Amino acid sequence: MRLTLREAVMSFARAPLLSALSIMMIAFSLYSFGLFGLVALNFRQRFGAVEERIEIEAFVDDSTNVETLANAVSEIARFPEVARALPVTKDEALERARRDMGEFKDVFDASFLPASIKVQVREGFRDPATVQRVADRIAAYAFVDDVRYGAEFVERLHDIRNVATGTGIVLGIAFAAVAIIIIAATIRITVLARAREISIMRLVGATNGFVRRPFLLEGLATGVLGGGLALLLLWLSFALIGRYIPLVFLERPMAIGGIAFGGMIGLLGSALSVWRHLRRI
Amino acid sequence: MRLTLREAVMSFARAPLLSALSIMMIAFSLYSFGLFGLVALNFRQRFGAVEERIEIEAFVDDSTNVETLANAVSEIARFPEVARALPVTKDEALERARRDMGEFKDVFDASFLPASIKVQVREGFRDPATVQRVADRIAAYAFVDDVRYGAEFVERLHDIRNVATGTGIVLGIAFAAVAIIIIAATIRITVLARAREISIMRLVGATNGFVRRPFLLEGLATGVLGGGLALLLLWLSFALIGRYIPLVFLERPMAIGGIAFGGMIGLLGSALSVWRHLRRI
Amino acid sequence: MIRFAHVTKEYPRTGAALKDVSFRIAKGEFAFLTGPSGSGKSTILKLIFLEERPTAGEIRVAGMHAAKIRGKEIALLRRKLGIVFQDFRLLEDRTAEDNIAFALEVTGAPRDTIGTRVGRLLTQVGLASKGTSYPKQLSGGEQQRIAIARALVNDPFVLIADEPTGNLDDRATRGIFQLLGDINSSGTAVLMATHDLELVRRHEHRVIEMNRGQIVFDSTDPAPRAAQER
Amino acid sequence: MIRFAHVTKEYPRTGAALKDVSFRIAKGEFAFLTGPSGSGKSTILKLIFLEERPTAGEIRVAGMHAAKIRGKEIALLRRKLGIVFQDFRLLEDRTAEDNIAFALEVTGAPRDTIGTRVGRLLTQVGLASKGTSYPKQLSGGEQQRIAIARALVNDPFVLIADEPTGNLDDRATRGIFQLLGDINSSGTAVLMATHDLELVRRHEHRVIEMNRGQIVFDSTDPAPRAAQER
Ligand SMILES: Nc1ncnc2c1ncn2[C@@H]1O[C@H](COP(=O)(O)OP(=O)(O)OP(=O)(O)O)[C@@H](O)[C@H]1O
Ligand SMILES: Nc1ncnc2c1ncn2[C@@H]1O[C@H](COP(=O)(O)OP(=O)(O)OP(=O)(O)O)[C@@H](O)[C@H]1O
Ligand SMILES: [Mg+2]
Ligand SMILES: [Mg+2]
Repeated sequence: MRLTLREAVMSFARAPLLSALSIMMIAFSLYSFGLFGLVALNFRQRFGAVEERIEIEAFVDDSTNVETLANAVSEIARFPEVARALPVTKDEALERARRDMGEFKDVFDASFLPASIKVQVREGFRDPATVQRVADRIAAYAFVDDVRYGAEFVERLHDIRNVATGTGIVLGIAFAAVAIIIIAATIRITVLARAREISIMRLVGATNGFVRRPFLLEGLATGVLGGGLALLLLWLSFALIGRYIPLVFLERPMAIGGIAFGGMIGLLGSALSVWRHLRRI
Repeated sequence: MRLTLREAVMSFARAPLLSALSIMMIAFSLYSFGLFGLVALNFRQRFGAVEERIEIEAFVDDSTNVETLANAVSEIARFPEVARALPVTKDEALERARRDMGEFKDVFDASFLPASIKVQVREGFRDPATVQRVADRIAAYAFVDDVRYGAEFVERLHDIRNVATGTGIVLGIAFAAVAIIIIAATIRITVLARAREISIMRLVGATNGFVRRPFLLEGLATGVLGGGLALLLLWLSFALIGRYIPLVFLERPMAIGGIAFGGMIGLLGSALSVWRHLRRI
Repeated sequence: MIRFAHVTKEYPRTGAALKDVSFRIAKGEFAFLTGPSGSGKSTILKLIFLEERPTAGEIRVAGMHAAKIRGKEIALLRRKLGIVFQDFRLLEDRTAEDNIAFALEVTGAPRDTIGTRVGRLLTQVGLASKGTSYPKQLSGGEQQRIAIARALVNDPFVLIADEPTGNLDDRATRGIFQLLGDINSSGTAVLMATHDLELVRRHEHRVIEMNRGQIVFDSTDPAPRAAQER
Repeated sequence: MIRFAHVTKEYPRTGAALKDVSFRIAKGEFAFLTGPSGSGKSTILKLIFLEERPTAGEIRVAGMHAAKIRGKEIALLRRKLGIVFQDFRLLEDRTAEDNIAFALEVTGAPRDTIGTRVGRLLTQVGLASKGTSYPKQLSGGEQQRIAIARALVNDPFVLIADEPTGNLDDRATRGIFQLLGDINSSGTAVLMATHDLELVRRHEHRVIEMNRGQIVFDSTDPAPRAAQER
């Protein structure tokens, strides 16, 4: 073990450029990937806030009595798709309209604004079809005159979410694939650069395990360092942009996971390259 | 020249992995850079459309006669900061209000909506201070009751634009720097991998120029291929995402410029690495 | 110790480097392998330490069938051999000392004994003062002697030496030869490929002479073309 | 042709490899450079073809001052020299033919003459059939002969050969020596470092003997330690 460690450290020292390149490569790949992930994370957050506004409004006949209304509201609130249901009285409706419409506030009076029920849809049920179904169910109440929920808005949001998720998955996979290819190629070059050394080691009686171990350790170290560097760069980018736009950063488990992922990539890349190389000769 | 070409092709053939890695590296770096540029480009486009909505609305006293109004409008239209100025009569205002407010359309009548002048601000003058100044100048007309222009909206847009431009410049420079470092390191490794070969060549009488030329040609080719690959990847990403979100792609000169930039990076990277190497030995 | 039976080796493109070669080296024997350039001497040695595999025929080394041996066993076999390569094959990025020590480290030898053994061998090949030099900083003959020291540091059962004195002057050659003689009399078999007919003549050891991939003379067997291993 | 005046060469760390060495090789002369391993023979040769620079003293080669020569001139000088390196230094990723041809290509020789010259030299070193082999596919002696062919392909003014027969059997050595003799009689100076005292004795050429970085014997000058270049 001492020997393995010494060999690994020595090979860093002997080929600092190659080692540095490997680290940079892993860092750059993970950074690109992480930057992308950060954008996705923040996008999801913002998007979640927008989605919460998906709301069905059921306008209630003027003649409905208060008790019927209250019963209906608590019934609707128990629908599995519904997060919250709130009654809005005529007065509240007027107040809201005045607040929203500023310059025209004097022209309204309470008489012509109907009471309504506001229904918020639970997360996971915000696709157009489900919202439509809930709206239809609410419209079936006899005292409900009209139901509105911005069908276009819901559809649009749903579209965007689909597109964003799709793009995210595709780009994420692409970035990860490119990162792995690049890292594997880099490590393969380190191995090739030492091909002569490896063959000599074997000729003087080193087992494959003995030859491989320092490479694996070096790969792991390279990966961890690369992951750490990527995280640092990511944090710097975050701090820089975050000065202007409020952003959330990766949570600690994710950050640690990223470094671990770097280490794993480094280890796997080394293992694969060395294994392939040793098998051939 | 024939000899140089042959040597360059041979060195591709002899070290396909190194050459492939260099190409991939350049492609990946330029791709990251290009992807970022594409996002920036599309953002600017969209943003431009939003910014066009910066508009000052001057509400006009009911007693103003039509001629005075027309004169004022054409005077305002000649302000250097102003793109367009349009009078809006009481009837038009009513029509618009009705269209905008849907469900409440019956409550309006022409009597309480004032006539106004709509003023669009020219591009380049859409910062809060300038818009404020223009608005003040318009408010100075005796017959203007009130001027509105959504100060908050203007400021917010201005902020976003500043942040986006800043982030863009910072990230762009960072990406370009990392790309250049990585490419230089990769090429340096190709040179080092051939250090023995280069020293032998020199010992049997090759001039530095002779040694250098195939490297430069190879660097150029690597860069151009890398640039081409990056463009291809970028176009694929564009096509994939563009299926859902309408996007604009790089214009032809930019695309060609990108490939040329790749070639230049490859050439420069090679030149630097070989030059440094030849100077040391 | 070493046994070749009807061994043929064909390299891709260049054709047969060895044709139907049979011989046997006993425990503790000392044999010279001679013959013109390109006659197949190095090929025989490479087959023994398994850098190459035979196209046909059977090779046994220290009781192992070369055709069947795999993975870790190859490493274990090589540790019992001491090999001096024609082109030295020193590790460029280690000092002379570390090159010699490496052959001990792979066997898992205890760290404290390594230093003294390496020091002793450096002295024996006359390079005690060059231990911390890198191969590039050594003259041709000095590199060759480090390669010899590395082959001997393990106390091998068999020493395989490919042209180990090609870059040495007469005095150094005599010194190295003395060393090989000592090691041989302590029981190690030695198989040494050489062009130095002077050296061969001076010593009363077995001589195997190659030509064009075949054994044309073997001092212990007057009829070398008749197969010995039927 | 070659002139050393009070040349000293110190390598970093290892100290002086040459101490106050002075000698002169005339146009068309043939000289052996002998001496024990590590005595500084290769160092002298490396100074001549400018792989190393002297620590002190003056070196002139073909009329050029080694201390002043720069960039392109170095390449031009080397093209007039034929160099056989002790460790061959063949380009690993070119065939034997291409290695030899390369020495002509760098001079800008016309393409159609290159092929025939390379073919003739391959035949002269006895490797006509190995032209398309890569260095790794050649035996030690074959590689050495390719290195010799490369040094000769240029019709050099001076041939610098470092141990060019270390991996060759007697017959091949005689063949190569014949070749060097031919080239020498057509006016090329030859300086050859060798351990092969047999070879030195057989030929009536000048002998310069080194020991510990100094010239201890020069057959054309009975008092070598007295400086010749005052
Ligand atoms: N890897 C290889 N691929 C193809 N041919 C090879 C290879 N190695 C050796 N040869 C050929 O096999 C023949 C025998 O080579 P070998 O190295 O055994 O000769 P040798 O007796 O050691 O010669 P020398 O005294 O010159 O070292 C030579 O003709 C050589 O060209
Ligand atoms: N690059 C170097 N750095 C440090 N020391 C060196 C270097 N090259 C040679 N030496 C030392 O200089 C001395 C002379 O070396 P040189 O190669 O000239 O010997 P040589 O006469 O050619 O020996 P051989 O016959 O063994 O080839 C040796 O002791 C060697 O260790
Ligand atoms: Mg051989
Ligand atoms: Mg030497």
